[in-house]
Amino acid sequence: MSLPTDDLVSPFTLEYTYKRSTGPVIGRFLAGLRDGQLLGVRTLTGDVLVPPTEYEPTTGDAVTDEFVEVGPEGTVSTWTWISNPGPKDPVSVPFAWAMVHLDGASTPMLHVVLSPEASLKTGARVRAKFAETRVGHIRDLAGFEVVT
Amino acid sequence: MIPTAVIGIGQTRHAAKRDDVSMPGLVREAALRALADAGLEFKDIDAVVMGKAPDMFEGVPNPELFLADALGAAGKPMFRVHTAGSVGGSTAVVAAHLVSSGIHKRVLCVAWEKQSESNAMWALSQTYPFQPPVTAGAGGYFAPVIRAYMSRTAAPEHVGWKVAVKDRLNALKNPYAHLQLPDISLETVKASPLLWDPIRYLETCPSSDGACAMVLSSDTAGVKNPAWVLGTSMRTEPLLFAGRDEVTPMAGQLASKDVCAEAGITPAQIDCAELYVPFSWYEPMWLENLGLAESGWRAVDRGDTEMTGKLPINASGGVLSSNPIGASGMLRFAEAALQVRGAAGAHQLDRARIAMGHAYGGGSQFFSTWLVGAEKP
Amino acid sequence: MRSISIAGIAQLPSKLAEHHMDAAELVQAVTALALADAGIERKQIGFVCSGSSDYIMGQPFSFVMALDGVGAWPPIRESHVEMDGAWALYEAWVRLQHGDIDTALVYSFGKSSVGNVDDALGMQLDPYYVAPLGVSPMALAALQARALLDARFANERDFAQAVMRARLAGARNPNIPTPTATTVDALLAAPWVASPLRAHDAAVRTDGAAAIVLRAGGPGPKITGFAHRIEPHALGVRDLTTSPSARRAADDAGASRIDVAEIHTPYASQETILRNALGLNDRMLVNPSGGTLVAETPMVAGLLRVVEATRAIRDGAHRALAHATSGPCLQHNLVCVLEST
Amino acid sequence: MSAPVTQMKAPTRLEYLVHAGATTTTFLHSILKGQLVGRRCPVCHKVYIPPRGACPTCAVLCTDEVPVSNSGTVTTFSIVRIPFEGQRLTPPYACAHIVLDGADVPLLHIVGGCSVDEVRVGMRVEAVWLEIPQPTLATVTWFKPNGEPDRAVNDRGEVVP
Repeated sequence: MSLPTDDLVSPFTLEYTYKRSTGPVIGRFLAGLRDGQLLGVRTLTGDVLVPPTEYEPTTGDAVTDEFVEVGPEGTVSTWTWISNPGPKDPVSVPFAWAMVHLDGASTPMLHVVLSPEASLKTGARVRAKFAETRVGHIRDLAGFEVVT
Repeated sequence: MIPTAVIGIGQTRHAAKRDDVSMPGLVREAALRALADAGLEFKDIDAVVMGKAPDMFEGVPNPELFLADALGAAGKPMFRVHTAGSVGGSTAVVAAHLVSSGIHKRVLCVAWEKQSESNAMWALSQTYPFQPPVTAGAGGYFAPVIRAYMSRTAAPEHVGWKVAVKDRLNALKNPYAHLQLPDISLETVKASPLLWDPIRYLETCPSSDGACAMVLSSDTAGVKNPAWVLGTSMRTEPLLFAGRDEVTPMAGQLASKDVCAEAGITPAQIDCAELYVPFSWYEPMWLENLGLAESGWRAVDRGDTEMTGKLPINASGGVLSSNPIGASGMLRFAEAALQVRGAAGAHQLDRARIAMGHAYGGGSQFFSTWLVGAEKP
Repeated sequence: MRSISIAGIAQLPSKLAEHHMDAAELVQAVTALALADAGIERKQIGFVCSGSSDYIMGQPFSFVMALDGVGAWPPIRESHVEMDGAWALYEAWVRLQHGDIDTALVYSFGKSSVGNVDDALGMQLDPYYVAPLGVSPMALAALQARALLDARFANERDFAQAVMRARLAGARNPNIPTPTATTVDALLAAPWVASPLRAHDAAVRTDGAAAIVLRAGGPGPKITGFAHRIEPHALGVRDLTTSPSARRAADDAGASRIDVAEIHTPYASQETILRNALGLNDRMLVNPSGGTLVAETPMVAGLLRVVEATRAIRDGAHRALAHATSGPCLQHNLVCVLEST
Repeated sequence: MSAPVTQMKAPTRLEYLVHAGATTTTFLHSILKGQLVGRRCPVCHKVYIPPRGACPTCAVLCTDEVPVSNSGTVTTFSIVRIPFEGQRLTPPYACAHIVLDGADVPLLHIVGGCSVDEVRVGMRVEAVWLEIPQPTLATVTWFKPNGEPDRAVNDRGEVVP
């Protein structure tokens, strides 16, 4: 048996644009974002889930059909600073990921914070910043900015 | 082993594009129907088992993680099975074992596919570097095997057309079925274009969005008509090897032998079956492979497999009428259970005391089967 | 429950890159070693179950070609989970409870060198609200780590010490790439990548394979408890500083009086959470192999913890715990408890 | 209320760097030299082409290299008449199982150089090579009829010797 000294190597790209149907609840939230509005959904026990799902994540129970406007301000419950953004990151300058507890919501949501590192701390108050072009996508919310 | 029964069954309406629901919405549609059928809620379920075919169909790896919440699985054991096209059946088998082993009392199993999120042919025809190029597509893989069956048994070509017509007429009695083709006939099948010679367009399955769910339990108190699991099997052989008989793979034969041995019956005692038939010719082929007929094509030709025949096959309309790939196997298992429960609605058969559910996948190499019965074993 | 023993174990050395062997060759090699360790012939095996991931290998149906390494002829009783091999072991253990089969072969394989594991794992996240943001698993772990700091359950020195312990133990493990020697202060001097986490807080990703042979009755470490639980995927409804699913799995598996634990920690910060949830303390030996911080092969890491726990028992421990995790921020946790016989 | 949102696009892109591995690399190097080289299983003695790292029925490494012929026999086939996403050829074309002389498993490949209606079970064909070989099985562009008399094929798809 002759063993080659070097294996052949080839790049392989797995690339596709999936088309996701959103259903009534996700679709409603994304339409809200497009229209500059942050929506939660009320659960049977009275909580407000943000972002909303068709079910209560801890039990699988259905939620009510009551949508509640939340924010646009909220509180950072935890965060991380990304000093060297990579190609998959949503912004190319240093930024933070944070869980933001919007006013009126019972649960925090994940998004980016576009403010200097020094202004970030757990408990910081932030305000939603919407993207200029909006199409009905989670990135219609550009992120949050620290309110001073 | 603890006697285990199907006590709840649910499925979605199957369609080429279920663009009215999200992926969580799709699996919940089936799961909530299964729970309602069982008279249960998520809180009554001890564990959830999920099956689906390749994650590349929807572009979400390990989807049990994000779908746990939608299925009330938080705080519970959640399991993901993937055995190619047989996965829907395998998922039900794993769920049955979780109950029959005594580990859990009530298990929810769910299988699904939302093919409209992408394109199955794209996902299946990705050519990995250094591998021989995929040149034939899904039907192109199976068409040569069908040709080999036809030449081996001298089966006339109208046998395939008959299966295509029968399953589509059966589907008209199934409100969940994707294809509803009231005008189908031998003539229209014959006149439909050849895709992969000898397979004609109307002899192939559609591509569907859909889900199926079942509740399996050892606790049948208050359940009017449980479908008892009499035997299960999962059998595998390699994809390609010297001397392999792809027309009647030994793994398929053993999958039938296994369940009959476990149930203590002969294939002749099976009243009806839901077989995984994505191309019409696979009905006669599987009939022989599973030991359900001496000559598969003659059984079809005599009308034995029609709803009024002596061994009705795919009264639901089968994979030829609905094919959400990952769910297709579980649909076979669930439809078999519906028959023995007497709960199949307009496609209910007259006598259905013992039914077989069957699924296969890969290059006819992964098989899963079960037998369900109306009587407690 | 039927008593099930670990009859044989094997791993291939975890390497930064294994380019020469394809999946079938990895599987052939590792299963042959496990069978030899058990003294069981291939044809005697009653059930086979495996774990792998198409997205890790970059190939749909990657487990189908790998099956060539098993010798599935005459046809075998077989199943596969698109999960870490630890869950394949669980399915095999469930299957053996039936009594008709007495032996099972379980294997898993993975190659992190083929693609970008973080990119693939990032696609696991909620496909509507989270994955489209492009967040990496490390950033999510960092959110969890920050929550730990804020709750004063840990500090950054704890993270560095976890890395140090892993490297010191890993230096004695011949089956992994030799870890770089360092000091806690040197680790703390490194820059944050996703604050408060540093590059070295993430597991070193490797290629490899592992296999286990199970047998009903017989000699070898006995599985006395086996359980797993999942948590909500939605991070917003979880308390990230604890792991109720790991705790529940440990309770269900009867994880008490443990001498040695092999735990799966994708990030150094998660060791604190798992030690608490699994009831581990300083009297116990944790990760004598070095653990996943020094070598983590995707889809193999969890099964390999059971292999390592078995080694610990063979080396004299009485009761050992093996743990596997999956999903963002320790969403899904599995615990297997072994006891010497 | 403004227009509802019912759909979102989710572009995905993952990059991989695939190594052929030792077994396939050896095979592709032989193609560069214009030769098809399979491997024999030391247990069942079957010859596999393309070579497999492990014999699928015996689970042992196949180490013996065995050159196989450029000619073979069609054991079964299909005519692809449907266009589909990711396809490389324009339908109709014949996709066949071809057992090369000296090998024991069929190779899935294209039969060209004749009308699709001429393709039949038992037909003798030979490999048509690109002028400048590439390290890929696609260097054999297709198989064309070689004019030899048909061979008998049994109903297991094996060429009767």
